[in-house]
Amino acid sequence: MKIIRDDFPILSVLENGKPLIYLDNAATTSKPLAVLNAVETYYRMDNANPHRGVYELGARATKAHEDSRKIVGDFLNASSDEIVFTQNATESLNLIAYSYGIEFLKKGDEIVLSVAEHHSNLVPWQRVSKITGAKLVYLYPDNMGHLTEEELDKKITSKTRLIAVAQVSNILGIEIPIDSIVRRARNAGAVVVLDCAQSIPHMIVDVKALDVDFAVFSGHKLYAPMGIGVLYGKKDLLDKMPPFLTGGDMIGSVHEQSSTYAEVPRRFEAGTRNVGGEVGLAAAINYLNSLGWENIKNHEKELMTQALKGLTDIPHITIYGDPSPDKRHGVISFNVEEVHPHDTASLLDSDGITVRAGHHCAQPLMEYLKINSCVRVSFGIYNTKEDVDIFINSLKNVRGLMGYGS
Amino acid sequence: MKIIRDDFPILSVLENGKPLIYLDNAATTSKPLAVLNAVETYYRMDNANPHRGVYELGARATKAHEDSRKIVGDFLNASSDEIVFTQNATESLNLIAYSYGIEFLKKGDEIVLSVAEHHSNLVPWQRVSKITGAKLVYLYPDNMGHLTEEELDKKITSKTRLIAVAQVSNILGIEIPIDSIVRRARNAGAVVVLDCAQSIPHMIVDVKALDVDFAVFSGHKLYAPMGIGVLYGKKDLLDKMPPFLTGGDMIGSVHEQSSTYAEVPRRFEAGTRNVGGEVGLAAAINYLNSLGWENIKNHEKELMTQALKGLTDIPHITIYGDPSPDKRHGVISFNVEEVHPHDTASLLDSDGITVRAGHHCAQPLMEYLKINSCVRVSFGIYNTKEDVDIFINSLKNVRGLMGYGS
Amino acid sequence: MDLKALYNQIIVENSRAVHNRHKVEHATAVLEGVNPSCGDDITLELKVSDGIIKDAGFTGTGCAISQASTSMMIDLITGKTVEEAKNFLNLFYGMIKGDITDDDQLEVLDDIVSLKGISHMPGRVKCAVLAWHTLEEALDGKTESKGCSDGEL
Amino acid sequence: MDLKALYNQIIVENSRAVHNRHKVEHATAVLEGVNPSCGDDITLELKVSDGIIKDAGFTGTGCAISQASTSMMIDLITGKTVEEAKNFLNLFYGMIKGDITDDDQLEVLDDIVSLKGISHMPGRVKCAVLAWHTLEEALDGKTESKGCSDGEL
Ligand SMILES: Cc1ncc(COP(=O)(O)O)c(C=O)c1O
Ligand SMILES: Cc1ncc(COP(=O)(O)O)c(C=O)c1O
Repeated sequence: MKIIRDDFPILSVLENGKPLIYLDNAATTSKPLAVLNAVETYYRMDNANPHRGVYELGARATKAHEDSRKIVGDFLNASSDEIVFTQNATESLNLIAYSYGIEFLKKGDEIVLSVAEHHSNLVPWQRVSKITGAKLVYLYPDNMGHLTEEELDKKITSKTRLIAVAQVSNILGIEIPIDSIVRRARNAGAVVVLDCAQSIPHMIVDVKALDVDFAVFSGHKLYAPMGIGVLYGKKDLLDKMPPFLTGGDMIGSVHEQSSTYAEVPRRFEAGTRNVGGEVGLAAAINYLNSLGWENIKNHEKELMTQALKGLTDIPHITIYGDPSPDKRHGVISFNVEEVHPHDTASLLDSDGITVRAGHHCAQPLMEYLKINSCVRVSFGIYNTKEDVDIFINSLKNVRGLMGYGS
Repeated sequence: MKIIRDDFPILSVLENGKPLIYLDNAATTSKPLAVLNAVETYYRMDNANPHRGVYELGARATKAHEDSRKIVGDFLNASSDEIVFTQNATESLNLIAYSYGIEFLKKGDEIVLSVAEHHSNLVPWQRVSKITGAKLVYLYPDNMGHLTEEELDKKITSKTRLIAVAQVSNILGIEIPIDSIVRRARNAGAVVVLDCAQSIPHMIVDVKALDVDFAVFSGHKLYAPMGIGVLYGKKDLLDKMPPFLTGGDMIGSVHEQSSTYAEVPRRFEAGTRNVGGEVGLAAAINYLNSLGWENIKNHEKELMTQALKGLTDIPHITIYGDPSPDKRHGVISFNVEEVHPHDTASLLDSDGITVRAGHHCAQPLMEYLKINSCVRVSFGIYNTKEDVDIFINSLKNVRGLMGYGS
Repeated sequence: MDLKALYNQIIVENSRAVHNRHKVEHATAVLEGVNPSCGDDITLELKVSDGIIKDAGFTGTGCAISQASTSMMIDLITGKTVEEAKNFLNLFYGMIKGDITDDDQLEVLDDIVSLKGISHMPGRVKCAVLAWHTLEEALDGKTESKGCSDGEL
Repeated sequence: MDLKALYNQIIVENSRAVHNRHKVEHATAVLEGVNPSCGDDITLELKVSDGIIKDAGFTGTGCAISQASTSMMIDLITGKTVEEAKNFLNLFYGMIKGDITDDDQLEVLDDIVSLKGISHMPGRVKCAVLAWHTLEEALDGKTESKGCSDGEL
């Protein structure tokens, strides 16, 4: 897939005077020309406020808006009216927490999260817990980073009303046993919120086959522009939820003292939509589909295998979670013994390699792993074997540069 | 200012086979090349997740993010840490309603709105009223569309805790007496929320000089991309407000059962930011500044004068609100006798002219004016005398085409 | 699409056509349909017996397209069976959505085919559809219409 | 900026320099400074009398830059007056923000000038600033530090 690098203009900038080796794809991805051009064309040809003008240009904007919704729906195997556009995964999760969690949970209920959740799938539930009295219960991974059947049995009980989990953790990179979780949720009568922010760039997410109740992701991690996110919700659930943000476009009728609300999905889309972002997201999905998901998976699996092998071969490196490539998608987190992650990242950066160091918006997992922070390398469709080689070679020098023998 | 039309690529598309006469600027504006290029350059050169990477590219993204904040702050005469980026004015208003309104208002308090408010500055306050028990009190304009001193005296009382008003109504186009309102608010000890969505494209809004407590607007109505909005809040008010959306980036520290939050403005910016949109907004502000605000005001005043004269000269037209150009900014709403606004809009559209027809997200004002809907024509910096001529000439034919004598 | 021609030839006449603007005696169904966002508001009255629409009429206000569409629909369905009316309904929806474009297939809709161009004016589709939507609900025995709620047009 | 050189020449030595890693007897100020997002955590101890910083030391953990910056700061301020220390503080902030770039002006900061390049690494500024920030608060008589909270680095 090397040829596609030309589709991504940013990959030819310099990083610290060196060719950029972009390995922070889990934070955000680079955008292909297909996406940049689609957005630009929208603003050059079709820009208007959707749903508001009876004129032709307005109709084109409305069509761009609704066509994008259809493309996202098809991508997730959902129908269009189950797709709500938001600004990012975080807003999608807040929407569910507010309009479902606060509305339908109560004292005595339990909300089950994994301790590996990103703050965006954690802090909103703390608020729900505080307001409703529902209890937050955490799933803890085993020492390979997996959620075991025993752990699921123990935590998902008849009190469980909602389970919110990332399909792939942004630190461990490990896919959770979502089928087991959904099965237990069905028995418990709980709804399942799937945070696909880190899974969807690497695999097809079929919400119907998974039978999850809600799913969320961010466009910017899927090669689309920033400022556009998605919430999928089963129609019957969305139908019974009150609105979250209120204002223009999401209303039925407004009187001085009271209002009625529009049907879903519009009920959840207040104010002028980011149609440019939606068009960009649709273009990104089309682009990925045209590459072919089997190709993407195979390519990324190769990179993952190579990187894990390289990392395990370097002494004084701790990898967090199962180091077998089959279980992993996109990310590997690790630390270099005696070297602070920020120093590791800065030294890699001096070779043009961008990785992330910090708590990665997952402090509870850091506490659980008894580390303060770690380094994360994460791959995208445009990364190459050479990128991985350069990364591994640079990493080999880190301890030496920090004054350690090896 | 005719020359600037070339800066706006969309102005050369066809509308119903005719050259586009875009007169729906109050709904959303066209984007100049300076904006499109700035966004594209960001994605081609600097795209990364701000505040997250220690690497150089991440620093550029962070700089793009914070520089944009500074440009917006300077534009409003506010300091950077009083500027919160949102997705649109609607979200900004929801944020204030949630984090200030629900938090600090209580039964017995009164919230004062004008009946001309856009739904986005109305429905959120209905929710605050419902949750807190605070009462919604409406200001009614006189028959010229003005808020009189008597009306302000009557409605702004010692019970008033919050006043939320549009500086310029999206239907009447009339600037409210904001100084009088702020003065009364200070006496009453109330905070003032200024909705600048329709004012800021036409005038400098100096939040310090106006001494308002909050101000909001949307980028897309200011020649910037969709998906970016602004909330200004006085630092001491923002400081005491709890967060609205929660998740990544807005936290201090997160533990399993509790979290602390970051300082403002980051406390209110949850999840990955729309840096592309922010860069676009900053570019739009720079573009407008370079045109010069006196030039913009003079140009738009000419268009307004010409249009109001043209409209008052056509028989069977009702203009809503004071028809003198001095009081007006950007928009004129009207109806053609015996012709439904949608039919008027469609017939204008057949001449390539895009105006809006409907209730314009201001149903309470429609009820107050005892109309169901109306036609709205609204101007931007790129509109010309010729645009107004074509509009007026086309409008003259509407009643004839609908089968009326004149 | 020549919108002016559309307005000129069909809508203006029909919107003022008074012959269908009346209440129906011994109506078997009376249903109000509203587009809340633009204020189109019609009340459709039907008299159905032996599976045949014996009489139909309407009252109400709204834009020329909504009023014309209602009047033309009444012209078409009066005297037809409920089955036939439902068939027209599907044809009409297909035409307005742009799914059915073949003129031969649409021929039975008579001068309603003049509304075909509306399929390119998504902002006005609701206006044209209101009457048909209300008819569908009335034939289904509904006593309250949901209207074609679509937020703000 | 040659980052490797920076790490090589200054930081590595300093971060392991043990001479400043100690508690201060009869300390007049003890203050912990934390960067919550990256876990840099130092406790600064000062003994100030007659307006002079008689002794200073620190304990704690963190990245090489934060530890080196702390150690170099202690080298510089020990034996100086509080006024002088505050002057260094402003110079250091100016240098790190990139506001002061003139080497002559910065000369008094001695080998701390080696941290100048950090001004181009916004993600690491916090690491370099932590010690100075804590010093500032300690000299101001604060007994609890706010740290340089900046969310997630
Ligand atoms: C006066 C006024 N306030 C608020 C808004 C809401 O703006 P947005 O839809 O961009 O959130 C608008 C425009 O739609 C408006 O005209
Ligand atoms: C697993 C996971 N969930 C949620 C998010 C939040 O995404 P965003 O910041 O785009 O809202 C992220 C990324 O930051 C993530 O990795």
